[in-house]
Amino acid sequence: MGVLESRTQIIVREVKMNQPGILVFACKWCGLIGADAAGKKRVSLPARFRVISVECAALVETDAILRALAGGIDGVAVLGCHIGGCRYTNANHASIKRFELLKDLLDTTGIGGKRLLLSFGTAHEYHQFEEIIKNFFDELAVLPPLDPWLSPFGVVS
Amino acid sequence: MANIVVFLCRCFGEIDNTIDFDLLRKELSKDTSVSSLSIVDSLCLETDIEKAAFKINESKADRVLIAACSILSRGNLPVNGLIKEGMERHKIGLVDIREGCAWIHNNDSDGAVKKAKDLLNMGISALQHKEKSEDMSVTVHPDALIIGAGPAGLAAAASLAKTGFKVNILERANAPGGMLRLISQLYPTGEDAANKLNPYIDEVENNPLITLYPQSKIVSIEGYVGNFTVQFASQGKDNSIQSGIIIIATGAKIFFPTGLYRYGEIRNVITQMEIERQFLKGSFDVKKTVFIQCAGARNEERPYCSTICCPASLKNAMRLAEEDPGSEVFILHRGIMTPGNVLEKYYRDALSRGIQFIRFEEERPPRIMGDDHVESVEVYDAVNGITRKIETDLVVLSTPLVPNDDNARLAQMLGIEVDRYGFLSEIYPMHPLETKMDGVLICGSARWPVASDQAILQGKAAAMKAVSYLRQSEIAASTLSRVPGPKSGHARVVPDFCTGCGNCVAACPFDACHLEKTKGRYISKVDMMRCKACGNCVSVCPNGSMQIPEHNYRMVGEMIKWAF
Amino acid sequence: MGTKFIKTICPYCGTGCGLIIKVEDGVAVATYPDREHPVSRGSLCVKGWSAHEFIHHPDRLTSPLLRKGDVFQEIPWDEAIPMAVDKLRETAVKYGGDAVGGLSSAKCTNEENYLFQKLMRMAFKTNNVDHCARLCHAPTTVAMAQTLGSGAMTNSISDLAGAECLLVIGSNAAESHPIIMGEIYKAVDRGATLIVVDPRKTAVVQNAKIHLPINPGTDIPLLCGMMRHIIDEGLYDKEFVKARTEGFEELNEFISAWTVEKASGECGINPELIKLVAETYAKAKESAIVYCMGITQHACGTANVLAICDLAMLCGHVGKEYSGIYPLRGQNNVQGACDMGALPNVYPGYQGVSDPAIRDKFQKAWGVELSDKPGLTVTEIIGSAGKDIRAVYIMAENPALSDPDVNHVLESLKALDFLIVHDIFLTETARFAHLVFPGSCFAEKSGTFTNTERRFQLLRKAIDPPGNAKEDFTILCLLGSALGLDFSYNHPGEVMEEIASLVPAYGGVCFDRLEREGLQWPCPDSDHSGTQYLHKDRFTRGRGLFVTPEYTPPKELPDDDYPYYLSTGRMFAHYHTGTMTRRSPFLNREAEEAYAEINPEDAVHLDVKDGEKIKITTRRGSIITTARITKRVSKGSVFAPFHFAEARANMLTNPVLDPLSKIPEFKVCAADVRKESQDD
Amino acid sequence: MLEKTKNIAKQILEEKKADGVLGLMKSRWDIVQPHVFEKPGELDALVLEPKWLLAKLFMSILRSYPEDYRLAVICRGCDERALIELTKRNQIEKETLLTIGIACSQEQAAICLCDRPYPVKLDAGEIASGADPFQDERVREFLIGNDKKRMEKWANVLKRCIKCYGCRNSCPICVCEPCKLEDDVWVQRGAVPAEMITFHLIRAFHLSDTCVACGACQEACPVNIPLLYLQLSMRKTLKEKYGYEAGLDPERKSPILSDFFKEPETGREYPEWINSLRGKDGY
Repeated sequence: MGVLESRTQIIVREVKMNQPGILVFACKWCGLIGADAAGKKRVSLPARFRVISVECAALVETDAILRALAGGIDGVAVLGCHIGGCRYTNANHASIKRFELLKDLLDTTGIGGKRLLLSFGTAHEYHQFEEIIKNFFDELAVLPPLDPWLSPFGVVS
Repeated sequence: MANIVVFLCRCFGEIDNTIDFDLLRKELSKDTSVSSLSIVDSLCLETDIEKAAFKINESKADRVLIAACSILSRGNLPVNGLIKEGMERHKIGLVDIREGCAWIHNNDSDGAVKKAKDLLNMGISALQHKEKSEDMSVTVHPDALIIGAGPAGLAAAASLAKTGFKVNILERANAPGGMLRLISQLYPTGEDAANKLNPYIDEVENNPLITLYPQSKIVSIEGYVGNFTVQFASQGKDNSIQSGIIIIATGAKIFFPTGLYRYGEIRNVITQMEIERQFLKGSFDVKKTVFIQCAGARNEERPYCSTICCPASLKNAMRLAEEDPGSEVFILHRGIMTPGNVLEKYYRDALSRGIQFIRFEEERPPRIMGDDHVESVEVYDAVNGITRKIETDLVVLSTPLVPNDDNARLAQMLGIEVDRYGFLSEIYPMHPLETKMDGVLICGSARWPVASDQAILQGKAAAMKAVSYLRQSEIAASTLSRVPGPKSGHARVVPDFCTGCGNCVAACPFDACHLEKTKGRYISKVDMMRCKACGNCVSVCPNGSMQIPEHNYRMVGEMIKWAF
Repeated sequence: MGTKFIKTICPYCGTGCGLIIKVEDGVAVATYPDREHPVSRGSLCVKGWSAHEFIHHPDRLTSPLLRKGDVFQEIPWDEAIPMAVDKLRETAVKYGGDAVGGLSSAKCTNEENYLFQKLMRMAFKTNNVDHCARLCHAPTTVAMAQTLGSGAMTNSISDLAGAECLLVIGSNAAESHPIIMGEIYKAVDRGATLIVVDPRKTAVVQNAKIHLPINPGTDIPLLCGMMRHIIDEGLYDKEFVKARTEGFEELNEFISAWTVEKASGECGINPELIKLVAETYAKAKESAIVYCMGITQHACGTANVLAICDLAMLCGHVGKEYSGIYPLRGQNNVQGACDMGALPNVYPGYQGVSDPAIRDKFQKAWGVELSDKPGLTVTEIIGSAGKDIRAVYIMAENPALSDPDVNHVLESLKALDFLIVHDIFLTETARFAHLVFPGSCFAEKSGTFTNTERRFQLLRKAIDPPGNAKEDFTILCLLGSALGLDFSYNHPGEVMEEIASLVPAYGGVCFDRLEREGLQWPCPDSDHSGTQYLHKDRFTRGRGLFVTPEYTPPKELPDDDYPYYLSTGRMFAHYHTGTMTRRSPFLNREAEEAYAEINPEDAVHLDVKDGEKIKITTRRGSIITTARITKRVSKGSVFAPFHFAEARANMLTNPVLDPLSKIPEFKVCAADVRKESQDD
Repeated sequence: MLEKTKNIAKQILEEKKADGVLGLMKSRWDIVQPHVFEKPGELDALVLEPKWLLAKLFMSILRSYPEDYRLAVICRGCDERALIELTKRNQIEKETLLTIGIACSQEQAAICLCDRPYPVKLDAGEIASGADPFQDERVREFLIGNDKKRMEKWANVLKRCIKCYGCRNSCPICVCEPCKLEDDVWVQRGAVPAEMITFHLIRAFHLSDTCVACGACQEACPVNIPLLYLQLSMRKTLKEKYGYEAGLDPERKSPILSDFFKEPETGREYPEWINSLRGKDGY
């Protein structure tokens, strides 16, 4: 099973279109509300982003973010509540700290911390959500492709 | 192989022009885990849900995926509806193809369809791995415990007793009444404090439901909402009581401004509390009195406003003026704080009574002149920009209330928090009087300096919140949600995998995790009554032995895999 | 409390890395790398790291087993040994000594191999002793002996790090010799050019500067094309050729036929690229050629190796530091097994059996008369089983999985009158045995291994064999004595002394020295510090001999019925027949099920999704396995690892042999691939 | 230094402060290898070179020994830091941890790019000044400069990975069983090179706040991947933002586990309005 899954992933990766793809982890109490509001307002956004709703940004594992990048997804956005505005008493603080450290790691390797967008408490209005997503698409568009890290076939032949 | 029923909601054709449902049907029909797929006009009406439920039973499906509008608009209706029909929450998946897809990509149909397909795949794969958390419930001990027999505590006790619950009160002093016993009259009514206090004291003494433990000191507090066990010593005897909830009404402490304005150095520089005592003793004659506000408050060390000092000074100033119409009373202040219509009128009365108000600045505080006793006060009048010398024979300092010294200890025992000044703090947002621990309520000056009427009000309010716990015979952990709707689950440890590193313990905002040593190694245990399923423990767990079944890592992995 | 750390040698590949086994109360609980080891220097591959895992596996044989019908029955040693002796004697008497065959093992120590071949040769006067080297590097031994005079890696592993150009042919070192790969990367980091010749896009290829994805089995055209270009451009080392080699004219003449264009036509590589590679190799100050099964496991395996030797000699890239020819040996002691004469045609130290003088020497030393007729090879022994061969003694080998056309092998094994298998697990082969000896694994015995760079290394005993199992050394001694031979050795060290006395090249090797450090032969006397690289001033055979490599295309090429190239090989987590690795939980987790790699385009054409079952069929048989869709294999090719007993890749492989070295053609055969319906 | 260490170890064994001392032993064949010295007599064979990290062995020995067995260990700075991290993670009982701290030489520090080549509890040897990794040429190549180039540079070394798990196996901090790297949800199984982003970065990040920069991973890597460099900038950040260094203070938990009130972060702007919420001064 394991091998099967991971392989399908490679296939998925290969049919990927050139426009960057974004995975959004939206906290139910901020990001998701923003996303929903954007929907209600029928603002038009590029289609290549997917939202996974979570109870709290604290539930987003850094490993999941890396897994997403490894799966050929160009950028990951984590939308949570304000510092102090967390519905789970500061649960989001630790996650902010983690993700910013992860940005460091991504910068170290040249993948670029830019691929991880953190927005805490600023996405709970439709226009904020719209703005964040659109800007993120633009930012990713100019980043070098992740390919050297995905399919290691960089040889003359 | 899973057997999933999928419903695609067209929202009455609302999103047809963006999303090609036949294409979706074709795509999904390849998926072997989908047993049946139906495209419906709507899912949010009673009848739709009944139909859906029937279809599910008919096809013996073990999971159902709904693709409709977002959970925040009407998506929750079919979900809750099906739950009512007897389906388990973790077996229902909801995919938002309206707000989250059709409406925001109406100019890119292809993209939208691709997205819808991916979202559905994500939903299906996630659904297959979704699990259900364990739950637990405690039988609620019907007694209430109140710590502190001040106005807040007494009021809470009285109203709880009125609703028929047994109440135990722990009081540090040897008699109930708290700070109110030190005060002669109350602002703005001027009625005797005793009149206000006595009915409560009578209630405590005579109501068989209420037991007061004077001179008590708390040793330990254990347990959680529904069943706390409190060890304490009262009048030298060790004692232990159980209770369903705990109301903290420990009040605050009076601040003695030693060193400020030469207090304690020369005669006739006293505090509000001392003048109150004087009044209790009887009147005394002073010709000229100067009140100085914010003595030790609204400064570097104590940036907060104690809120009760200004009205108190007004009260006492007017009383002096009444008792001796010839006397002069000055109030030196940094802005009089009298919020609300009643207190503002109180202030205007004082003005009309000839009380003189002089505003000074923090940087240039009044100076007390005189050798062994006060002769005059020198103050820079910030309004008129002149320095004035006021002859006086009494200076009264308005000092703030400060937190009790043992607040921290108490908070630690209860697993709640204190704010940056040391007052007990409630949780943000929108949960007045409630603390991080369910079933632990705070009221009165323990949470913030308040006047007696406010304290009493909060006491009663706390009592009502307490009742909402106590009237249940059992409390299920899953109901103790801090957010709208039920808890999303509980964290679960796989004991064999847990390395006992303690990350979860350090990260949990609700102190729900703790380590237990078994066979020489530590293993994390989750206290479900405290766990709020925020997931912090999950994401700091180095090897995934901590999981929230409703949102486990396999689910996440699958969703990521199918995202594009 | 007894925690001991025992330094020993890794039981897997020929690199011979240093392990430290952590033993607690007689149980091997962990493996750590040995920081002091000259080859591995504190690193290990995944197999080394989990080398301890199979040692205490419940499947270990703990007592001699006797076949009773279809079931095995435990018997004590004092029954097992006599029974073995009687049966073997009986056969020898009835059909003559040459009716007895013995398969020695590249997994066993030098001492054991020496004793094994000595036993066969003394007790039965037969040279029917061989081992799995036949299936990996037989061509190497033959060809290099012919051209250079010594069939072993010319230089040391550490030399690779210094090379300027590395030509890796038919080796997926990154998966099968990872630690050696590390040395290659060191060279790359110093700016060396890594050129890889391999039909597959292996892990090595992914790190190469230049990749030549030749058509399977067309190494000779490529090499010849290169040589032609080098000669044409006058890039070859004229002094070297003149001073140290012979036969250049013949070669030149032969090569002249191989224009780069012709070569290109055969191997499917752009002529320009061939030229580029040729120049890079020739011009570099030091160039190394690393090769492995991709070269040898062909019906023209010997010729392949000859071509490589020719190329190296032509450019003078042999007989000096940082250059040379690096055949990567598969088994941890395959070098040693060959050195110790576990071969049908030579005594220890490659001393020919048919040479009277040498035979005389050994007859004197062993005090018996010896046969002068070269014996049968592995494939021949198995092939003629039940006919000329009636009884076989297999020590720690698993032909039922490792040999080509397995179906036929199984038939042969069944046909034997008597089969003794001596192993640590009840292998696929042992299931056919009449008598099974429970042997000891690497951690349970002392002795010496010789790694691929000719380095004698000391194996230290860490724990005792399980149950009634005995050290292989002891078993052989018991057997030998029971056969009336003077096998009264108390310790492997004594055997090594005997070896040293009989083989000049190992004269200086003894346990005392090895305790300190490994020794690379030749090491003629106790003062000699070992040889880092061979052929320094003169080749072992005197002058290096250019031998013309005759090109014969793979015997079986894709056609209409069998349109795909099938190639077999290894993957990083498993080792050969998986006897050990598949019983090591950690390694098995990496790859639990058999699989075959196919190209995405073919997958589309076959409508196979990843992870679905496919059926691979050749003229020999068919297996059902799981499809892995990957660009690693090129369109029209299939790759199947041969570790998996449930889907034996060697049921498919072509048993056609290389005329000289008798190695089967594992690497190329024609196959048909079909999607297998999920329901079965 | 060696003599002093020997004496301390002897003392420990004689005074029964510990049942064994873990250190390096030189056999009569001049072979150096780890060894548990249980009799004072054995200690003549004790040596301190080469640098051989013992924390991992120490752990594994403790795990398999009865709880009351007290094992002392001769350790360098990095070893000690690792052991302290392990006590913080409840793998070793703080009380029973008994170390003999020895200092590393200047040269050793330079080789390891170690900024703290000595233990907090130093028993033998002179404190040598540490090296600043960020001054090292190779480090700068990998950490500083054009992203795109660096991305390829890293990819080129990481794709050499042969998935030997040596980095994990040799890491003194890695104690999880099972490990996420073995789980096919996170890292694809059965193929080399290992998935780069997941295998290497997940590993790196799991150690972000615990890595003591001992370099064991790097030393164990057969294909010379500079794994230590992955950690450097994260360590730097933790030091700058929270003044936190792994393995120094047994009492202090990693700051990335706690909220901004317990572990404020220097240089972070907090919205003014959260002052009205609970918190400490400075918010």
